[in-house]
Amino acid sequence: QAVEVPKEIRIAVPDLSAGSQHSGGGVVDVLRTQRIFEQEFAADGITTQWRFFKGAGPVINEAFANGQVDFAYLGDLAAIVGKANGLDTRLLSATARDIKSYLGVVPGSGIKTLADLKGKRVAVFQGTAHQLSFDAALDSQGLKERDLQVINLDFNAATAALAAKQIDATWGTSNLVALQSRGLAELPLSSNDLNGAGSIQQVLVGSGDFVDRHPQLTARLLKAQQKAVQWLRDEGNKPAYVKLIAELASYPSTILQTDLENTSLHALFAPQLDQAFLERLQHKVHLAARQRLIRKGFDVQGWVDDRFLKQALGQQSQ
Amino acid sequence: MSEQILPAPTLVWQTLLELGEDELWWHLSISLQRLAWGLLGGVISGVLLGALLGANPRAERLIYPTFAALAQIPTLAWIPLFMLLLGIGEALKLVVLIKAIIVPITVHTLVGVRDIPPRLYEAAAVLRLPPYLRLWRLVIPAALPSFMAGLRLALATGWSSLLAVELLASSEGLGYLMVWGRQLFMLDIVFVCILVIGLLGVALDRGIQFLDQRLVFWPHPATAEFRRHAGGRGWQRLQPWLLPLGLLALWQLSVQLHWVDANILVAPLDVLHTTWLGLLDGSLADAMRRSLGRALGGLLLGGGLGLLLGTLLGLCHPAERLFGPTLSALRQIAIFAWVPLLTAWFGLGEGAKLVFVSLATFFPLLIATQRGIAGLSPQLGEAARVLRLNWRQHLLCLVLPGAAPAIFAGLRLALIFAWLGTIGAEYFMPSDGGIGSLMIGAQQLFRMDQVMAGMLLIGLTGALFNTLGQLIEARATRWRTA
Amino acid sequence: MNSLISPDASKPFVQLPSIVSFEHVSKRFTVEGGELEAIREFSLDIHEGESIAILGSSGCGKSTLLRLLVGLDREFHGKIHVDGKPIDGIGGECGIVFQEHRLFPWLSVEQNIELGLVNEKLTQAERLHRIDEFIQLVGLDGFQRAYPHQLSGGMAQRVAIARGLVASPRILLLDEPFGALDALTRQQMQEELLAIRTRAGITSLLVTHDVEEAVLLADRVVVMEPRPGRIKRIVTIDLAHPRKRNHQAFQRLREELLFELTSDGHAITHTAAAPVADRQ
Amino acid sequence: MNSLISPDASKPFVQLPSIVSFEHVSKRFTVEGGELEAIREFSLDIHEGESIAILGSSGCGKSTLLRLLVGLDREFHGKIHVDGKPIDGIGGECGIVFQEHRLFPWLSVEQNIELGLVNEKLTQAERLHRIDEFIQLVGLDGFQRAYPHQLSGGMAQRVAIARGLVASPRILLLDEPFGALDALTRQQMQEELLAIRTRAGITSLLVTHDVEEAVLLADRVVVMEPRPGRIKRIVTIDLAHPRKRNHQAFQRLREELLFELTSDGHAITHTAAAPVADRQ
Ligand SMILES: Nc1ncnc2c1ncn2[C@@H]1O[C@H](COP(=O)(O)OP(=O)(O)OP(=O)(O)O)[C@@H](O)[C@H]1O
Ligand SMILES: Nc1ncnc2c1ncn2[C@@H]1O[C@H](COP(=O)(O)OP(=O)(O)OP(=O)(O)O)[C@@H](O)[C@H]1O
Ligand SMILES: [Mg+2]
Ligand SMILES: [Mg+2]
Repeated sequence: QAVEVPKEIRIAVPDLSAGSQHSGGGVVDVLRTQRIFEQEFAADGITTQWRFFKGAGPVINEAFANGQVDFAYLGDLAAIVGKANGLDTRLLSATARDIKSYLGVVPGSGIKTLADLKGKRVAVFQGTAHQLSFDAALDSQGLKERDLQVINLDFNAATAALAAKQIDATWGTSNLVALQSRGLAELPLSSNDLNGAGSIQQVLVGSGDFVDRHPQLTARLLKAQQKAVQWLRDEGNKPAYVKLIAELASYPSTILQTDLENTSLHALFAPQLDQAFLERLQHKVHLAARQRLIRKGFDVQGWVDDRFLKQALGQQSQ
Repeated sequence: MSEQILPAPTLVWQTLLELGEDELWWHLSISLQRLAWGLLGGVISGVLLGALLGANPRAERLIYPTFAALAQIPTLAWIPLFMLLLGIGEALKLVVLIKAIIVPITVHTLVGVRDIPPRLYEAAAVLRLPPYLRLWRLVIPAALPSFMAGLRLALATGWSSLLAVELLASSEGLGYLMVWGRQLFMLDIVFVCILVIGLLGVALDRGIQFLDQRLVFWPHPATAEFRRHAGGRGWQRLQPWLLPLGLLALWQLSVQLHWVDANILVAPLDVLHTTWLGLLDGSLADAMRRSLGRALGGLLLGGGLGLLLGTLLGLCHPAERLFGPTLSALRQIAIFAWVPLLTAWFGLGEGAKLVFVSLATFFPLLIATQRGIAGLSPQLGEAARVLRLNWRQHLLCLVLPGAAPAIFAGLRLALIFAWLGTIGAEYFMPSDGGIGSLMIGAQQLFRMDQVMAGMLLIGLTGALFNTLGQLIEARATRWRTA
Repeated sequence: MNSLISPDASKPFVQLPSIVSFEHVSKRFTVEGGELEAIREFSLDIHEGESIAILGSSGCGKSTLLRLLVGLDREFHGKIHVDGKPIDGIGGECGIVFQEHRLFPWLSVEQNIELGLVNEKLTQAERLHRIDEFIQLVGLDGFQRAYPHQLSGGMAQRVAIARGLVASPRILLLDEPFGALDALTRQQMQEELLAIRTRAGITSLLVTHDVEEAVLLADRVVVMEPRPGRIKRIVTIDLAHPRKRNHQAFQRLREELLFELTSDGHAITHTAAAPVADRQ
Repeated sequence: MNSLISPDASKPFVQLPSIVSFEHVSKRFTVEGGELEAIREFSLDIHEGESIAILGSSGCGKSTLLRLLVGLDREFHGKIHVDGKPIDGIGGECGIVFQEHRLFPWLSVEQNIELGLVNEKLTQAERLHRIDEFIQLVGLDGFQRAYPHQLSGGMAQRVAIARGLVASPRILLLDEPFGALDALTRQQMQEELLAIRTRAGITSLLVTHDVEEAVLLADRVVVMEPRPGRIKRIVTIDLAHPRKRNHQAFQRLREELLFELTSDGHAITHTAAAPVADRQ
């Protein structure tokens, strides 16, 4: 192929860090600290650019549209929204599945189940993955947003509102654990208790342009990624992983420990785009369309481009 | 450019029609209502505060530095405290709006009242006008032009803050619709909002301008003297510290007496401790350095351009007719709505952030400069013409010194906006360290001590900037205090 | 020359209480970092109903003096008493017409004059009548609703005069009120001033550069010397009203004053001899 | 009375080319919604080197006339030519001293005067020397670095005069330049003006309220009548310089002019008879 080699590979990651360093959690942090991509492409003179975005979803999609990134590690809704709005992205790999979401409630409120939320004030950041996952959670219990008093607050405002006891509950991820550990919230329920309903999936998407032009590079990228995945899926590395994230994201390590307590890292970081994973995604697409988060749904199968992943996994098993 | 980022006009039009059929007007009416209340509250309180500070040098020394410092602290950091005090209902939204609107109004009213020609002031004193007449016949007409400039900015600030406000426990309003559209990557919706806000903004802005022209029909007298030393003398220099110390005492007291949840309002000593730690390990200092760089760079770029363009528009009427409406439309567009375009044009690095901050500082200086030039004394203008000064001399001997008081009012605002813009840029664009990122991160974990350490540093720097600005002002307009 | 009397000398006014008294008043300004002594040791008693004119070269501190008396500037040495009480802020006794007109640019002629009446208790009809009367008096009929920037220099000054006179203050301070007026208008104004003053028993302090005007209107003329501004001489004018300009005593007093003004100590010296010598 | 000559009458100047000519100039303002005719059919030829004085009551359009000539106001009827060319914007020929001082408040006395020199090609040393010379001339030595608000009214006016004179413009317009000056300073200024004018051959147009000043300085005196402002009479002063104020011809001309000014048509009429009748 006569296409010239790019100078750099630009990878976008939502920044989860609460401190001065960046952290994308999961495979990203391992890839970065072990400099796996950097080493992989060093020989070709290709540099790896990690781009961290706060308030990730919209910005990363915009960056895709502007041709400013080639790959992105994204939560499900952001990826779906991008695709649904006509971005030419390819679903390359799963990077984390069934990430837990929590229900945080004001201590002593007595709320134990989603059904208890009826008529209560619940903060959700609308138009984000959290809304979608909350809807999925409610859906699994036969509830609707209308049954409660949903209040639109961004994460930080929701945290503040919870601390100020201005709301009864909120739906979110591991940052709620931080509140719990400081006695500001109780977490009576997580998506695990709902059989995974309301959990969040994470994927790697690539820009169609890059993937088409540089299939070899893409393949090498996915293959390299496997190194990190393997390290991650090794349960023995759990303490090391917790330590790594705690350091990068400036999270107290207890939070992460609590968060990962009963979770198998092997399952959590399975990269396969298997049927179950795709069904989860497809369900979210439907839900998003129903909630009018996207204008119309689409078929996830048409989005998947698992050639490279299969190649990487196949080589590995050989 | 990609059609998702810059949707085709036809698509925007179509979306407008679609939205126009149902929810758009509803959102609009709610936003307008909020804006109206916010403007009402903000303008009234801003005028009162500005008039107090402008009329009373001691009040200015006592209060203004603290006011400027507090205004510089982004709303986001205030929210927990506000929520605790105000709940999450409309009161919270109103206060956040008022906090934004009060700033330009206060600054411009302050300057307007302060710069009442002393000769007229003396005439009013000698005529022993009773207070209401002094207000009605002297202060209001004299401060009106400056106030109007503040109002025009306040309108724009109001629209921008609607965005922040409508993220707070609201699922309606144009601001909500806009953020929602961006979240879901439907930038056509964002553009529809921009269109509606822009058009309405221009209409309101032109309305204000019309009012301005109708109300201010007299030629402005040359402002000459100004019998006041901004910084004060002797022990008066210490006065600015009184209010912060008082607030500090109140803070400590409310923590000690458990008036406020210690999780939300951390004790001053703890904050100091956290600040100290942060400075020691370099994380705070480094973040501060980065943010400061952005703020100053943006101020220089945006403020400089604002000054330049303001001078051009002020001096050249055809230019004003040509660009004026467009600029006032652009001004209304919430600065956050620019983010997708800015990142598209200027990349994901420091460049876009710099432009973002510049945008925030551009309009205060533009409007202030324009106002200052419009307020030049026509008598002196004639003198300059008769002396046949060339354009350079005209600029240096008439325009700039004459407009200096107004320009410095713009600078005061720009200083505040530079900080707010920096924090905004760090929030909305790829994070690359900075005090804003730091605070947002801390808030993620609800580490209010860190958040407040950030507030403290921002406030202190703000106060420092402000002092610096006043020093420069005092030097540059030395003739007024000589 | 019995009309030249030292400051403490007597006249009918001696029996009346002194309404204004300056005692060793000194005033300094800071200019260019240096000190400028604008007034030095100015002492003067003014009796109720008396009319004082102040003559002196440009920059000798006349306006400053009026500002001190009216209470606009409190930083001076010495004592100023009004009605026996040290001045304390801007009292209600003094009305002043400034050297510049100081009209409010956003108020019409009528409204500007009305401001002079704010502290009078009048019905609306009386108020309108008074305003109208003074507009006639300064010859600005037809310009009631004009704004200051639409007036000529002299017209603006006349509005300022009307504003100062309309309330008939007990003490009236006039700082070169007729400077920008033509000879005829000026004479009419002078006559009106005289009439108002005697009618209302007003004490007045008039700064002027016109020696004739001083002799025409004043009971005593204070001649000041510049740098530092101080009293050079006080001349009593004991002519009965109406005074005739071509009267001999009038002319003599006028020349005396001119001589006082020009005799010596003047800042600009290079052509100082001419004016008095020329007239026989 | 051979000195009273109709506008087109002849004098030595007739041979010289006319440098300024007004032809049927009329000017209207809008005041209070109505029209105000400030100037009606003003026609006058001014010859190179000639010195014109304009006398007229307050509000009769004198300042307006100067504004038209200098090119500050282009909306009028009729024609104004300078050097045979219709005026077109602000030309370099005219220098003007306004009725109010119009000093730049942010510039010191020195800097304000320097502005008068911006269009002169001078070395820095010459410039400084010139400025210094004029500061001496107006008697403001020691106030070089003072700002306008630190000056007294008369001092500010003198700075304005210095600014207007410093560049020796070909045509000099003076709008009551000496109004706020005391008699002595005024005379000195008049003499300086006379000296500069003859030295540099300047054509001048002087608005004044002082009849004596007009007779002292002018070759012709234009007496104007108010409402609408128009020429009432043009009086030629054919006295040789230096003119003596107590000279008989001087006095006669002065009284003639006073008579012209007060005889009739004046806006304020209720006491119009007095001044001239009083002097025998
Ligand atoms: N800008 C203006 N708008 C409306 N009317 C004006 C304006 N300027 C001057 N006038 C009117 O024109 C007339 C002439 O004014 P001008 O200033 O020429 O008088 P003047 O002869 O200079 O009087 P003075 O001796 O008092 O200065 C006045 O009646 C004044 O009201
Ligand atoms: N605010 C000030 N700051 C510094 N100096 C001042 C100030 N006001 C007046 N002076 C100085 O005080 C002196 C007297 O000024 P003042 O205005 O009293 O003079 P005046 O007698 O009224 O003169 P004129 O007849 O020219 O109006 C002047 O030398 C002037 O420079
Ligand atoms: Mg004075
Ligand atoms: Mg005039």
